Formats: sequence, C-alpha cells, structure tokens
Amino acid sequence: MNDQTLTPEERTANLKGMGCSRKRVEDVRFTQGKGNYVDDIKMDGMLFGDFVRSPYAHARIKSVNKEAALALPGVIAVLTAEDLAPLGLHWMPTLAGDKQMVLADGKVLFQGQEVAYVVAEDRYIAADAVELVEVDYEELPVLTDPFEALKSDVVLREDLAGQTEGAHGPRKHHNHIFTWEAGEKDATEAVIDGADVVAEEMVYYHRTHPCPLETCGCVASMDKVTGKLTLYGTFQAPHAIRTVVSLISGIAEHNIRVISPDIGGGFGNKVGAYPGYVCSVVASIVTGKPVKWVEDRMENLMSTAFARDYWMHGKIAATKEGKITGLWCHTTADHGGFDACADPTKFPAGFMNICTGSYDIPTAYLAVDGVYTNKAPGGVAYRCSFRVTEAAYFIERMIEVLAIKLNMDAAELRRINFIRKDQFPYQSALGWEYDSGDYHTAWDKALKAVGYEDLRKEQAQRVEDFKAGKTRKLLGIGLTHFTEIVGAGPVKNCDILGLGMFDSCEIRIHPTGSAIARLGTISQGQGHATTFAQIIASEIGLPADDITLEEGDTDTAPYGLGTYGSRSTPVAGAATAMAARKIRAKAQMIAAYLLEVHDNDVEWDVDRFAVKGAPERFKTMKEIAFAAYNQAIPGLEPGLEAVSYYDPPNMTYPFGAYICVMEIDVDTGEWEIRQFYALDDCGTRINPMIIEGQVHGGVTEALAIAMGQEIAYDEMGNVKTGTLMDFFIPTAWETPNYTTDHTVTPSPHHPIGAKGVGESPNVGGVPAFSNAVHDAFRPFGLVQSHMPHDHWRIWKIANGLGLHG
Amino acid sequence: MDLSDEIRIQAPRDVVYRALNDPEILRECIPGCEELIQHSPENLEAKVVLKIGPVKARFAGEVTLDTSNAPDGFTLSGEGKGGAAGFAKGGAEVTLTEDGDETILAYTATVDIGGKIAQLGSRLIAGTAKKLSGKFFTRFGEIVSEQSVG
Amino acid sequence: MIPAGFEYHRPTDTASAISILQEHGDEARVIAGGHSLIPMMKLRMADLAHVIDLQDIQEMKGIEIGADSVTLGAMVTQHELITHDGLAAAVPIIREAALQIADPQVRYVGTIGGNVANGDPGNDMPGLMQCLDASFELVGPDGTRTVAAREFYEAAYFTARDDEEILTRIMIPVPIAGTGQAYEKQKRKIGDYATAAAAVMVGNGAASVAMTNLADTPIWSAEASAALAGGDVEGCVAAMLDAIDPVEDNRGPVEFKKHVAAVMLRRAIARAVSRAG
Amino acid sequence: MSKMHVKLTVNGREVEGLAEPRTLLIHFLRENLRITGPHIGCETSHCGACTVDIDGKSVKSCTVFVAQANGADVTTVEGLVNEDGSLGVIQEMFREHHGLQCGFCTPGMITRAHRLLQENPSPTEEEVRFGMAGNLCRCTGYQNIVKAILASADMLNAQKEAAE
Repeated sequence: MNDQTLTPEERTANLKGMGCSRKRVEDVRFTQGKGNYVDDIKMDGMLFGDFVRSPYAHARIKSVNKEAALALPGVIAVLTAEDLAPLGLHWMPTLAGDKQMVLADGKVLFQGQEVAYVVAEDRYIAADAVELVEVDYEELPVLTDPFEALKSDVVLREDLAGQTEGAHGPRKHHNHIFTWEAGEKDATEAVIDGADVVAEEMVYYHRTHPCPLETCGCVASMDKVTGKLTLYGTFQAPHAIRTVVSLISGIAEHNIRVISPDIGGGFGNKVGAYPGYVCSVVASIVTGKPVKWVEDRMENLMSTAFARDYWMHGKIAATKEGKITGLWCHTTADHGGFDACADPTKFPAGFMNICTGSYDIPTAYLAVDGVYTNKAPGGVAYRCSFRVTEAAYFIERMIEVLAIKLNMDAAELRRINFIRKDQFPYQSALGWEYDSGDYHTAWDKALKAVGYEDLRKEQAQRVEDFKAGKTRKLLGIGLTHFTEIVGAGPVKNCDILGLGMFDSCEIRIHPTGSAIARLGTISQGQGHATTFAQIIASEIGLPADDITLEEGDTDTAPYGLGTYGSRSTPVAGAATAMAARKIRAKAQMIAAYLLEVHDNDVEWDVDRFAVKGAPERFKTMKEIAFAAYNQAIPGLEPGLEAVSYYDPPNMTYPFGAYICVMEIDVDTGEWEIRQFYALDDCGTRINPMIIEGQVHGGVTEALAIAMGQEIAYDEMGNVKTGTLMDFFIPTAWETPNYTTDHTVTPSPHHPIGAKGVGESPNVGGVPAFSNAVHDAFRPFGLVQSHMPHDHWRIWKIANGLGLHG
Repeated sequence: MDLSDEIRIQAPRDVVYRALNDPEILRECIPGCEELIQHSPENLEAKVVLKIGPVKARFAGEVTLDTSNAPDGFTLSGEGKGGAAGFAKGGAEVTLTEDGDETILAYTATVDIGGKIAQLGSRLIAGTAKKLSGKFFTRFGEIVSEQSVG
Repeated sequence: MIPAGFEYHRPTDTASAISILQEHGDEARVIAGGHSLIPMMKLRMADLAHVIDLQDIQEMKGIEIGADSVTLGAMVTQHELITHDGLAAAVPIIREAALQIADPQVRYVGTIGGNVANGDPGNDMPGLMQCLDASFELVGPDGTRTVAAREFYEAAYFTARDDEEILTRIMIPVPIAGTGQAYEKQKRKIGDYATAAAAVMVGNGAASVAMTNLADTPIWSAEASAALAGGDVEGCVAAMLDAIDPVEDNRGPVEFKKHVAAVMLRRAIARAVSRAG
Repeated sequence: MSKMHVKLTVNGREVEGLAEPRTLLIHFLRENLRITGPHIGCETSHCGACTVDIDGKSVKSCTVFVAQANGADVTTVEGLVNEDGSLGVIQEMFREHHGLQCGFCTPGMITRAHRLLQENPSPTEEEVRFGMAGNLCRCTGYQNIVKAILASADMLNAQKEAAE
C-alpha cells in the first residue's frame, strides 16, 4: 500500500485507533476454548488444597482432630491455625486496616469460615480428607443484624476486646468498627430543621455478591532451588498482591512473581487477599511442590467478598418549589466478622460521600458507622467504584421520596436541581471536585428518547384501568440520573494499605514498527488488549493490530494498582497515552533529524511526522522506529520505548441518564422490563462496541441485584442463598434488550478525556430498576420499600397497599 | 421451625412414660437409628442415619432428658452433628394425658438446622421433620400398644 | 464439589438392576439422568457405595401412544417428551409442562421416571401425573405392581416405592376428545422449581386439578376437581386452597404462596376451559 | 477406590483412560485429557459453563460421571473449529458481535448454540433466548450473544444454500 495515495481519513481508519469498534483480539483464543484461566494451569507434581469450613456462624473451636484425614492415602498435610501461628501467618492484614483469621484461631465468626486446610495429591482426595477432619465446635450466640450487634453484650472480636481505637478512629462499642464523617453536621441539621419540606426514609441496599462465573483460586509454586515463589491467581491487582504477600510472608518482593492469567470475571470479588492464597503459599513452601486451590461456588458465595449491606437513613430538605437545600445521611454498614472492605485507606466507607449525586446541594452531612456481625467479610466494590452504587441508590431513592412529598414529577425535580454545565468544575458539599458534566443535555435527550410525557399519560390511563378492574398490571417508570466517581486516584488522597493508587504503562516499539505495551492493570473481560492498543495506535500512529498488550505479570509489567473501580481507563489509560506521547516526542526528534529540519518544523499527521508546509516530505512511525534502532542520531540514545507512571490529578466523574419501563403483575409480583434506555457519558469513547457491551452487562448485573440477587442469612447465620439455584442470576430469558445512547463530555484533566464506563451501568441501573418498581405503586401510596424486588416482596407491597381486594 | 401433634396410645400412662425412657424402644422407633446408648437416666447418645430422598447423612447426637415432670410428661433437648451435612438442634415437650386405659401423647417440638442441610434443604425440612416425627410416634404407639396388649 | 467414591453398575435389564439393589440394600441407588442425585452427591449430602445407572435398560425407554392410553418408559427424557409430536397430540399438557422444567441441557438428560419417582415436591411431573390420573409401574424382587400417581406420594421424598423397587413405566389414560388442558407455573427464573404450579384438565362434564410445590407432596384434590367439573371455579379454588399447605422458603412466605396458588389455578382453569371443545 | 477403563470419542478422536467412576466428566476432560475449554462455574448444573455435546445432546458435564459417559461421542468447543484451524461460524460470530467478554462462559455458550442451531436452523430471537437459558453469563447481558447466534444461523443457512 502506498502511503501517499491514502487520505488522512483512510490512514486513520487503518490504525484502528480510538473511536472505532475494533474487534477484540482476545476473542480468537476465548471462542475456541484456548483461554488460560487459573484452573487450566497444571504443573508437574502439583498438589491440591481444600478447606474444612465451619457450618456454624459463631462458635468456639474446642478441638480439631486431623488423624483420620492424615491417614488417608494421598493426603500430604492438614494445616490449622496452630501450624500457621509459629510463622505468624494465622492472621493476615485486610485491605481496610483490620486483620482477618487465615485459619480459625479459637473461634469462627461466620458460616463457611476457613478452619483447616487439607493438602492432597489431587482434588478428589482432598475433598475426601476434608470430610475426615473432625472439628468439635461449641456454638455461640449469633448476631446477623448490625443494629442488634451494636446493642449486644456478645463480643464478636475477642482479639480486639478493650481496644477503643481502631484503624479509623474511636470505637464506641465492642462490635463497632469506626465512625466516618463528611460535611457539616450542625449546618445540615439546621437546614433540615428550618426547611419547607423534609423527606425522611431508611434506604437499605441489601447484601449481595459479585459472583463472577469463575470462582477465586490460585497456584502457588515455590522453587526451593532459586528461592523464587511464583503465584498464579485470579487477582484483579497482581502487584498489590505481590507486595502484600511479601509483607506478610517475609519473602523479598523480587523473589515473588505474581501472575494473573485470564480471569473469568472479577467485579470486585478478586481484589482482596483470601486465606486460600496464604495457605497455598505456605503449603507450597512446606512441601516444595506447586499447590493449587480453587474454591467451589458455595465457598465463593459464602466466604469471599460480599458487597453492599448498607442501611442508609436519609433526610432531604427542599423549598416548597423543590429546590434542594440540604441532605443528611447516617449509614450503618454491616461488615461481617472482619473489616475486609476494599476501600482506599482514607475512605473507610469508600466514596459514599458522592451521595449528593448529580444535584447542586449546598449543605450536606454524612456519617457512616461500621459494625461487626456474624457474616462473611468483604464489602467490596461490586461492579462499582468504592460504595458508589450505594451512594447513587441512596440519592436516587431520596429524590423520588422527595418528589412524592412535594407532589412533583420526579423528572422535573431532578432537572431543577442538577448541577449546571457552567458550574463545572463543581465543588460538592461533601468534598469532591466534579471534573465535567452536562446533565441537562443528557436528561432532555433521555426523556425525549423514551417519550417520557406519553409514558406518563399511559401510566395514568393504566392506573384508571386498574381501578376500573380492566387490568391487573401496573406500569412503572424508573428514572435515574447518576454521577459516578471513578479512577482512583490521586495518590495524595488514595492509597490501599499505603500503596498509592497510580497506574502505569510501558511501551516498547520494535525496530519494524510493531510494539508491546505492558500495564499494571489486568483485564477480566474488559478487553484491555484491544482498547489500550487503540489508544497507542491513535497516539503514535502504529496500527493497533501491530501492538501486543501484556498485563498481569509482575516480573514484566510496571507496578500498578490493578483493575477495579473503573480505574483502568482513567488511570492506566492515561498512563498509556502519556507513555505514547513520550515516544512521540522522541520520534519527532528522530523525524526532524531524518528530514533534516529543526524539531519544531515537523508536525504530526496521523501516522507520521511531516515537514510543516510540505506534507509530501514525511517519515512514518514505522520508518522512525527503524531509524531509532539502526541509525546513529546525534544526541539521542538508540531505541524507542517509554514508561509512564500516572498519578491522576483528580478522579473522573462519568454520568448517565437511565430510564426503565417495567410492567408489574400485582397478583404474582412478576415483572417484565418493557424498555430500558441507557445514556452514558464516559467522556471520550475509545471503542464504542466494547462500551456498549459493558453497558449491557452492567445493566444486567443491576437487574439481578435490584430484582432478586442477595446473600440472605437466617437467624442462625446460615447462608440461605449459597447456590445458583437461589442466588439470582438472570438468564437470557429474563434479560431484556437494552437501548444504549451517549453524550460526550470529555474529562478536562485526562490526557484523552476518557472517564471509564464499566461500572456506570450497575451504578445507574440499580436505582432505575428499583425506582420503576416504586413508581408503579406510587399512585397507590407507596413511598419506600427494600430491595431485592423479587416476586414475593413486590407482592407484599401490593398486598400492603390493599391491591388484592 | 415448630411441630406439634398428638396421638392416642392404647396403654396406660405409666407404661407409656416408661417406654419413652426405654432406650431399646426409642432406638426401634427413631427412623434410621443405628445406636442409642444411655449414659445416665438423663443423658443419651445416638447415631442416626438420615435418609431422605437423595440425601443420606449420618448424625451423631446427644440428648438430654428432663424428667422432673414425670409422669405427666417430660422435655428433651438435643443436638445432632452431621459433619459436612450440617447440624440440627432442638427440643420437644411431651405431655401424657390419661384417658381411661389409654394415653394421649401430645408433643410440641422445635427444630433448628444449620450448615449445608439448612442451606440446601430448607424448603424440604418442615415436611421431612413432620414426616420423621410422625413416623417415630406412630411406631412408638404401635410398639407400646403391642407390648401393653401382649 | 466432589462426590465420594462408589462402585458403578450399568445393568442392561430391569431384573439385573433389581438384584444389584437387593444385594446392596441401603448402600445402592439407581440413577437415570442424575441431575437430582449427582448434585447431592457432590455436596456430600448423599453418600452411596453403589450407583446403578439405568441408561442401558432398553425396556425402560420409549413412548407408546395407544388409543386409550399412553405409556412412557421411565427413561424417556423431558427432551423426548417435548419433541414427540404423537404425545403432544394425545396429551398436549405434557409438552407444555415439560418445557417449564429446568433448562435445555437438563431436559436432555432429565427423565420422566426420575422426575416422578424421587418424590421431590418441587418436581413438576408428579402433580401433572396426578391430574392425568396416571399410574406408575413398580418392579421389584416380588414382581410388578401398579400404583396410582394419586396414591404414590407420602411426604417429601417418601413415596409408595420400596427401596428395592424401580419405577419402570408410566401409564397415562388419554383424555377424551374435547378435554381442555393447561399447565401454569410461576417460578423465579428459568430452571427454578415452581413457586406455585397448577395442572388442570376440564371438559365433558369432568375435571381434574392438581398443584405442585405447595405441600410436601403434589396435591390433587377430589373436591376441587368435582367443583370445577360442576363449573364452580371459585369452589374449585377454595377447595384447593384448603388442600395445600405451603411452607416458607426463599420463594416467599406462606400467604404469598397461597395467593399465587390461587392465581395460577385460576389462570390454568381459564386456559384449559378456553381449550375445551 | 478402584479405577475403571473409560473409552470415549472426543472431538472425533478416540481416547481411553483409567478413572474412578465418580470422576466427573468435566474433570476427566480437563484434567486427564487436558481439554480445558469447558469450564467449571456453579457445579450444581445451573450455569452451563461446562456444557459439552454428548451423542447429539447438550449436557452439563459437571453433573455427569465419566462412567455414565463411557462409550459416548463427546464434542467440546475445541471441536468446533474448522478443519484448517480457523474459527467455526458460531465462534466467528461471537467475536464479530462482541458476544463475549471474560470468555469464561463462552465455550459452554458456543457449544450449546451449536446444538440449538442443529435442531432449529432458523430460530427466532425468543427461541434463541429460551434455548440458551441453561447458560449463564455475568458479563454481556446476553444481548450480543443472542445477536451472534442469530447471525450464525443466517451465515450457516447461507453456506448451506450455497453448497446446494
């Protein structure tokens, strides 16, 4: 192909850079079953580890008898806390500054807690041996309600007894973890006391679980000859895992190699460190053999990171015209037996203080109390930035509740309270600086797209028909306008366990003009290998198809904090662009030298530098790459590569307008999504196909959460939803088609203006579905009810409103 | 979960009461009971194979009797551990009322289950517990009536 | 989730299967599709020393459509029930109900025999078989006997089948022409057991009504059936509500289940009536 | 536990091995034969990640003992590539329409879709959704999976027509 005959547009298209729906490079292996997930790894002499877990939610361990298990042929070892204690590994630090038992140390605090770790020649023998370990338990009183826990005499964490100071300040009770506050308490209460109108509700966001289709697992392999530990695993943050493993095991960090192979979905579940990793590492060190541990689905749902479980008590004040004057929120956060929330250190309740949402609220106050209960630890950001879905759900419910109190249309109430375009960058009452936004444009576009006014007319007619006995179905219109806060984050205020939350990219251009880029992130389905190559392609003019992406290997990738909280594009994507720009800067010098002009006399043109005013005189990036290696250029080192560690100046604030139209059968509680419209503004769009796919998936997870998915416990602390029979994941049959749309408001501080999108649809989706349910019953007097809106709970709403005659 | 029922037994009250304290009779009546050892008048140890449809699990348990209300009735409480399958605990209050030569045995029982069996089988527990306790008392009635008649 | 070890048997005739059952007693269990038993074995809730696979027993296969009666081999899969046009013509409610069971993969291996024999009140076919007044052929060491579906279920997982018997065939009277049939099921999602389900046949002055997962057995009600036969829909619903005894589980509380039971029943009746000729 | 001799045809190739009867087919495929396309997701037959084709039926191989499958003809996603090693039509359409993200459910999805289209070469969208309801996906929301399968049907029908 002769470059000179192609137009700039054609050359741009050939790059498959930003803005094009490039097909995914990952899919060639995935579609033929050639992915390499952790359970696909098989090594010579590999052993298998399996856990003995507690059937009790709270019990003292009187004894553990390993004899029968050890007598089973093929069983290599059975580890208990006693075995780990001499190594100091029977407890481990959590991401939230608490500590967690690796194996039960004297007592268990939740059903499914790890009690002993069996190592055997294969997983069948290990499973048999688990049955043979005899544990004698003495049952203790169970606390599954955080409000009860704060009143109870029962001390859950005996190891913390008497400690009045925790990782995040004073503890008020032996089952209390922390109180975290933001905003102005007195001022907010004064506004609420003097307001024309105040709406007050308890908004509960129930406990759920990310439940990726692949469970968590690892393979630990200690090479006794080299002293090097290789740890393969389902890690969303491989470098952080390496540092944590080094800190708790004492193995020097350079002697640990952490590799995240292909990951079968993460959604926050695979951010933290689990006892399975520690035990596998210990077992490999002890046996000198590779040890694999892969949890089963019940273990996954029972013991690895849960999400949400926030009781959010809210008050919202407004003038009688509907202008919001203040927002007050007190949250009781159920953290389970250990505080293992995955939040930046300074934010024990994550970014819950984004709970003023898309609205210009002058005064606000938030307090969060963390509480221990007899439930599994976790509190991870399940397909959302840290606690952002809780915050969005809270404010979007409070807006609806306020609209009811004001007898106003909820769409109009939102419109009159949105932060205006000219207010950005906007300083929120709870401490954030929103980077950019144009909410009114998005909102109007969304309302117009669904024909909002006609829908309201149809709904009014439906109510009349219902009252006249002509139908038993109600129509709900669920509105949401959400603002996310993603891309954690600036190192000055975001770290996890002291690790600053920058991210990184290293790009190496090969002499023939192809390239490899390595990042500190790791894809779990987001398609990084496709999209990051697109960023590089646009930045340096090499075709995306000629750029290989490598992530997840700590021996080769630069240090980074990993993929969660929609931070890959905002942080690592920025690092990628910055590294590419360093390369381009050097390329400019090379081009100028080759073209025999001054550096400033060449200009960038898609895939080349051309002499200003003489576009026919140019050097393509391919030519420049070759010259970089093979031509002596005075004053320049050979080679063409760059690394960027990007510490973002601010978070990014993607937003969106979602509208759900739902039909509800009053008699059975069954629902059907008639229409779902999702408008996302994630700033600059790198790959529209992938964005659309992310939105479909995120909204579907929101559908699951809002309409049935929960981790439910009975009073004895039994997990009632431990298999996929009871843990609701919709199939293709229950899932509707979605309409996606967008506006583009670039982030002013991000090098390419991108904001991140993977989690928006979950953050916006949950209130859209829930508001649709509430909206259907609003004409009959419903103000607030709790998720999940499964059939019986919807039925109960209808029943409570007297709709069953 | 609470269960209650009553049955009529063709035997005098003291015979029924004695039978309720007779480990041999109890062993015969408890569905799936493999072993019942009496450690003291108040303490029993039992091994039971619970076989319900696809479920088959072995439980080992301890039962404590409270006989202070003899012969009008007694209460018992116990806990059974089924290893990986989970555990069950509960209690029952049995009252015996004379009705001529016969005795009306009424019971109310509370059963709580934990572990896997609770996670997986909760939808079936109530029916099964009812069936098993029904089986127990029906068999008990039969044996005591037979012995009494014989 | 790994099952405990067992010895595997794959007999080729019913008699051999029974003799293996006899030999090992409590320690042996037959499996057909295995989708009820295998998960329980994997969860270590069922510990068996012997598994007897019935897949090679030809005499337990096949669908026979007679003039008055349909005979289904116990090993006929849900998938075969759905795809058999002759069966759909003779007893259309079977296809309608089978499509509501589990998901496509499970229907390929799940059998009618397994569905009716294991006595799980969540299964759809027992209630349907009671509605249709089917009977089950049980073969054991002492020979063959037939038990009416309406007499078969005692409690959750307790049935009239002895441990050493195998349910081999299902005989279903073909409803007379003009009988309307309908199966209505509410469930949380594809693959779930019923929150409530109703099987209804009505027409020619007769009716039969049964419901699923609303007690520890399927519930067929003579009173409800008689009421419906007399055209008394409300009487039918009232009698059925009297007969069922649902328990609370993750699908909802008792009041909800009773309400939904009535709704499913009314809907099934309405559809069956609309199909009656 | 004593092992039994197992003989299967997998992706057109006869394979033999020793295995305990309790070995689940998914483990036999993945561990003994190193065919790691089918995945383990839920282990209770709800998610379909382990779906393989056995004797012309879509089956969840986590809920089948290898003993039960002894003698059967098994096809996995690896067996659906073209003879020249290029992606088969359904595989290609999943890629074309972004019918996958993390890729973990994909082998089961594609294997199931293969059987669905064998039985119903021109399904409606509703039939595709109903026919795929035994396979869970956590990433895609199914919309593009459905699109990919409908496109596969068109492509396969066109190929068939062209061949006739």
